[in-house]
Amino acid sequence: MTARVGVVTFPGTLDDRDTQRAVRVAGAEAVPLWHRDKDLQQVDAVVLPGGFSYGDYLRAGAISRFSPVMETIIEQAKAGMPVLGICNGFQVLTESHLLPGAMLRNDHLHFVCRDQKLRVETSATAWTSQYADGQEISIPLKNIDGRYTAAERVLDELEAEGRVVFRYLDGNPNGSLRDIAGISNAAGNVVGLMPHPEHAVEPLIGTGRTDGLGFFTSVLKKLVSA
Amino acid sequence: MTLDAVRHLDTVTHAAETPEAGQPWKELGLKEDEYARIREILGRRPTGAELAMYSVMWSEHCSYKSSKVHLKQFGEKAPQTDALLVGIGENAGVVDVGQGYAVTFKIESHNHPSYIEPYQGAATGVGGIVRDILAMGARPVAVMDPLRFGAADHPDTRRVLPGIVSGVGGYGNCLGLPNIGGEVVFDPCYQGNPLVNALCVGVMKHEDIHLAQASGPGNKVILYGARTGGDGIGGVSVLASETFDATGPSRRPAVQVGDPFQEKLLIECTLEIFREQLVAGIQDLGGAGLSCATSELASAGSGGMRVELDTVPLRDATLSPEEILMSESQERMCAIVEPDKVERFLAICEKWDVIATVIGEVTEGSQLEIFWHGEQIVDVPPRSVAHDGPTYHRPYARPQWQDALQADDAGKLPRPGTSAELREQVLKLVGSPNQASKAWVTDQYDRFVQGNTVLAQPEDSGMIRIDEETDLGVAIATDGNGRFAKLDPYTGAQLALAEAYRNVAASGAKPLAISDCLNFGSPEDPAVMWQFAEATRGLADGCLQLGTPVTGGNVSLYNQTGDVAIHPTPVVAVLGVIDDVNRRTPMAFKDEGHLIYLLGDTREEFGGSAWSQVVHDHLGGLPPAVDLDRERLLGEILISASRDGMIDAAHDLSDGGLVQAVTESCLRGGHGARLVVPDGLDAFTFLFSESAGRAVVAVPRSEELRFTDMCGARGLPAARIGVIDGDEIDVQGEFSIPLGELRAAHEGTIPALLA
Amino acid sequence: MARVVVDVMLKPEILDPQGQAVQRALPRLGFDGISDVRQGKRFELEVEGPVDDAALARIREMAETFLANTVIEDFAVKVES
Amino acid sequence: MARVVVDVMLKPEILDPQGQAVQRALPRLGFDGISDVRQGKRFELEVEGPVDDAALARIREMAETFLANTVIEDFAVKVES
Ligand SMILES: Nc1ncnc2c1ncn2[C@@H]1O[C@H](COP(=O)(O)OP(=O)(O)O)[C@@H](O)[C@H]1O
Ligand SMILES: [Mg+2]
Repeated sequence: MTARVGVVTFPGTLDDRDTQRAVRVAGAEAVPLWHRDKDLQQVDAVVLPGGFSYGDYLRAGAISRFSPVMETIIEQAKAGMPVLGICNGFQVLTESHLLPGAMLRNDHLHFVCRDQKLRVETSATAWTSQYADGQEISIPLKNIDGRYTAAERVLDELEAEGRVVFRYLDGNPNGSLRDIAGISNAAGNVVGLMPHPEHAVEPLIGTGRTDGLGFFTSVLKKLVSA
Repeated sequence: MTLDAVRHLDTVTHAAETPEAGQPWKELGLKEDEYARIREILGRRPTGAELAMYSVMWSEHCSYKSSKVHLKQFGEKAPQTDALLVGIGENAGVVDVGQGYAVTFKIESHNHPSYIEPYQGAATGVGGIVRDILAMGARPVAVMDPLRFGAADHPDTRRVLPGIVSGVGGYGNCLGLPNIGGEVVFDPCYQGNPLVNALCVGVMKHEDIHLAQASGPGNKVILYGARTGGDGIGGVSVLASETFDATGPSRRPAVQVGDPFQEKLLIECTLEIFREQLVAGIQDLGGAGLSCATSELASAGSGGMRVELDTVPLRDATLSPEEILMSESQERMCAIVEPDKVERFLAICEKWDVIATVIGEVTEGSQLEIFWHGEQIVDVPPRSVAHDGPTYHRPYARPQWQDALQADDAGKLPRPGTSAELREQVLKLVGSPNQASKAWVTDQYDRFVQGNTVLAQPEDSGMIRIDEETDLGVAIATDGNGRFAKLDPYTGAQLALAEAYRNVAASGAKPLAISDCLNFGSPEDPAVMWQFAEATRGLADGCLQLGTPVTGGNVSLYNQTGDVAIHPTPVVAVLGVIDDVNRRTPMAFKDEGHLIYLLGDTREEFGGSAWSQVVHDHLGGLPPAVDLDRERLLGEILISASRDGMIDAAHDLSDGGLVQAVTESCLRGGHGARLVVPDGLDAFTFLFSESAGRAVVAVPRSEELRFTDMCGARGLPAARIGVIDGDEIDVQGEFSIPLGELRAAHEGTIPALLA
Repeated sequence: MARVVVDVMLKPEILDPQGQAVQRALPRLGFDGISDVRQGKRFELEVEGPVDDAALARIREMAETFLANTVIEDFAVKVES
Repeated sequence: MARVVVDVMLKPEILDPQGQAVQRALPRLGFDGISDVRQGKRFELEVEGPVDDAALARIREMAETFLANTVIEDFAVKVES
């Protein structure tokens, strides 16, 4: 039986179809989830894809966080279900307090779209087990509200607990504190990051690299072995 | 001017009874004979609402009254082709790209609003063209944005450029449409008239093509999307007042605020409606709003339509009927739906949080009838509004100064005397604002979204995969060169066409069809009208020769400050198809040892060149000669070479000439090049000439023989000019420049200007 | 040092997508009884020297030419007490 | 119908590049003497019914949970006179 990975569509979500494709390329079944449905259709994991849900009006992720589907996802995430938030999905996760901190306008105030080098700081999460600790990867980055911020105390705690999952290399693209590109919750099942692994799963498309595929094969491995 | 709310409602009956009532036709921009013609059509004076409709629909913007006698040639001279499924006249043309797929694309301008409010002007420009594409039944899959600004170092450019760029990005990024290309050009002639052209391309299956027509009496007219507000109402303030002062009221600039989130919902909602085959006809609301949508839908159908204007959802309850008819509120669509499908239609809209309202129905008759609080305020033959607008044969004449301009030969400009000077001019060229890297702009656009982007800026063309199974794809490039067109508008238009064609072919795709945006000054100036006539003639002749029909486009006139018009700026978008995107040809030189070939003939051609601008601030002489048969041959060679794996990089030569192209390919690939000036050419001409019909390619040594044999057999000059090697560009016997130095010059300019 | 606040709001006839999005979300969050929401910008300026009529006139000019685009926005200048 | 205004500003310790960009541009435009600029959001809420303590308490809750993200922002609620 193949693993079922849910991909949520909020109004204004953009990368849902790409994320479904990435899930399929990795060999799992992609299950579309609709923001108004509380029912997660027995999926084994959930991805909150990128985009501008509700236009990013008010704050990125602020309105989506209150959708019916998030009620169940918050509950399930706390119970250990793997959840990945990419870009806008990461913003939804911080607004939902599943992950600490907040996202601010990039320090240079512009939308930035580029191929971004990252270091995978830890393979000890549901979404990074297929990478080596310290492995360097390049995947697309594209956002305007990507500056990660949190209180010093929270940052220290994240570092101490090994919950900084990705760090920007070769230049911080948005002013994120401590070059943080992605973090996890304490249990390691909930991961959020700004760059887009789903855009780096096919050699021909985008940057021509497949460095993002490991996210999806990682969760698949975990689900199959579970 | 405030609206007089208690003003008497001008019904059709009232209009018939008060033939002598004065009307503000002049203030609304109508000419006396146009007003007389409206009275003749109706057999009475128009009501206020009718006058509103005619005045916007008969405006230059909507009726093409100055340009249509010239645009006719695009139909008359159209090349024979099976590729065109829907031609000029619909929201956008549709091209058959094989495997059951059809592609629709169109380019439009949003120049004037973008100067007044750069962010919103550009944003709503993107929004408008996306709805045109959607209305054809297609899923929009990419956008492009050819932009032109005043001098790079002018203080106002700092306001206009960042605003426009973030508007294009803010809207397109939020919609989830990859931006795969465009242009950024600086020239003082665009100082008070920046050009914001926007292109959208969409994909559908043949059977999904939808047309803007209202037929089938009893079918419902559904308005859906955003509520209607009081924004962007051109001349309505005139109508709303009873008295007019001598000078006439000032025209309020028609600036609207876009809501890309609403548009994203509109796209998804509309695509779901298409999937369930719920519409009989559909039209987007753009310029002239409901006036345009209702009259065009009715006119293209059986004619009869009845609309209850009270039912239109409003953002502002105080709007008058005239204002509702003329409002250009964004993010709205109008659909014709069979009665038994209405319920499902509304349910899908509800799912996507899109407001949808039945505002009327198709009727047996042939009149467009609009009611307000039960009273009839419009009763017109829709065709007379939508299609029978005035046509002008405006006088045109070759300007007096044209001869002097052409006589001012750029070939006589002082050329670099030493190798050191040559080197210096190369650096100056690749670092000049027009030739510098545009990454500062394009990095603000999402080029990855939708996961089908094969090539995007700075590649020669943008390429999108449209079928994941077969890897079928399309490529598009847009080009225009106002300097060339100023020197000779006929040739300039053909050079724009040739360049876009060459760009598409360089990436390995076969050019199929074009769309164009014609940006010119005032049609009331005979010199401008001559430029327009020459450019359209050049384009039509060029398309016939290249076999690429014009599928649609847009005209933007009155781009001028005082008496000074912009350079005539025809912008051409060429669409090509590639049956397997795996064999696309990128521009990067990335394999050391591969041979660099220059294809085509290099002549001493510097009129309008980047070199003449950058080094001498000069514009004069004749633009490069055009040979479209040669362009076609070059295209065929580039496509064959890509299909047979004979080349692994290609880059077309255009502004800046060979040295610019080689620099870009080297920087993109991270490798240098050793170049040798071919026999018969001097180094200066070799590096800077802008002869058309040329490209550079990288050929693996193993393929060299096969490649040169092919070129020889087909009669295309191919000169081996060097090899990919090292980390500098070295021109033998002249100079060498490290890539780092080139990169600093090329990439540092725009950020420094805008910092 | 005094603080001057410049509030910039979209003109009433201009669409305010942000305000609308907020308003539409409120009932879902259990907040009723808000019939309209408009969202604008607030600039807090720290002014060196006295905030006299001349200074206020300059700030008004700044708001008019730079902080707001009066084609679509209105602004208000207030001295923070 | 009464209007309640909610002002939302970034906390003082959080970098405000938008405000900084405005401040940096001012001298170029000929406006001197502004030592700091912060940019925030202003929400104008039209409240149905009376704006009594209960209503204000609800609006404060709305600001706290929704209009502002208190990880990074402070807010102030005011009844418009
Ligand atoms: N420069 C042009 N070349 C070819 N067709 C044009 C050109 N300008 C306008 N058209 C065609 O004229 C028709 C009306 O144009 P337009 O008013 O821009 O369309 P829409 O109402 O969809 O915005 C369209 O079919 C358009 O493609
Ligand atoms: Mg249209």
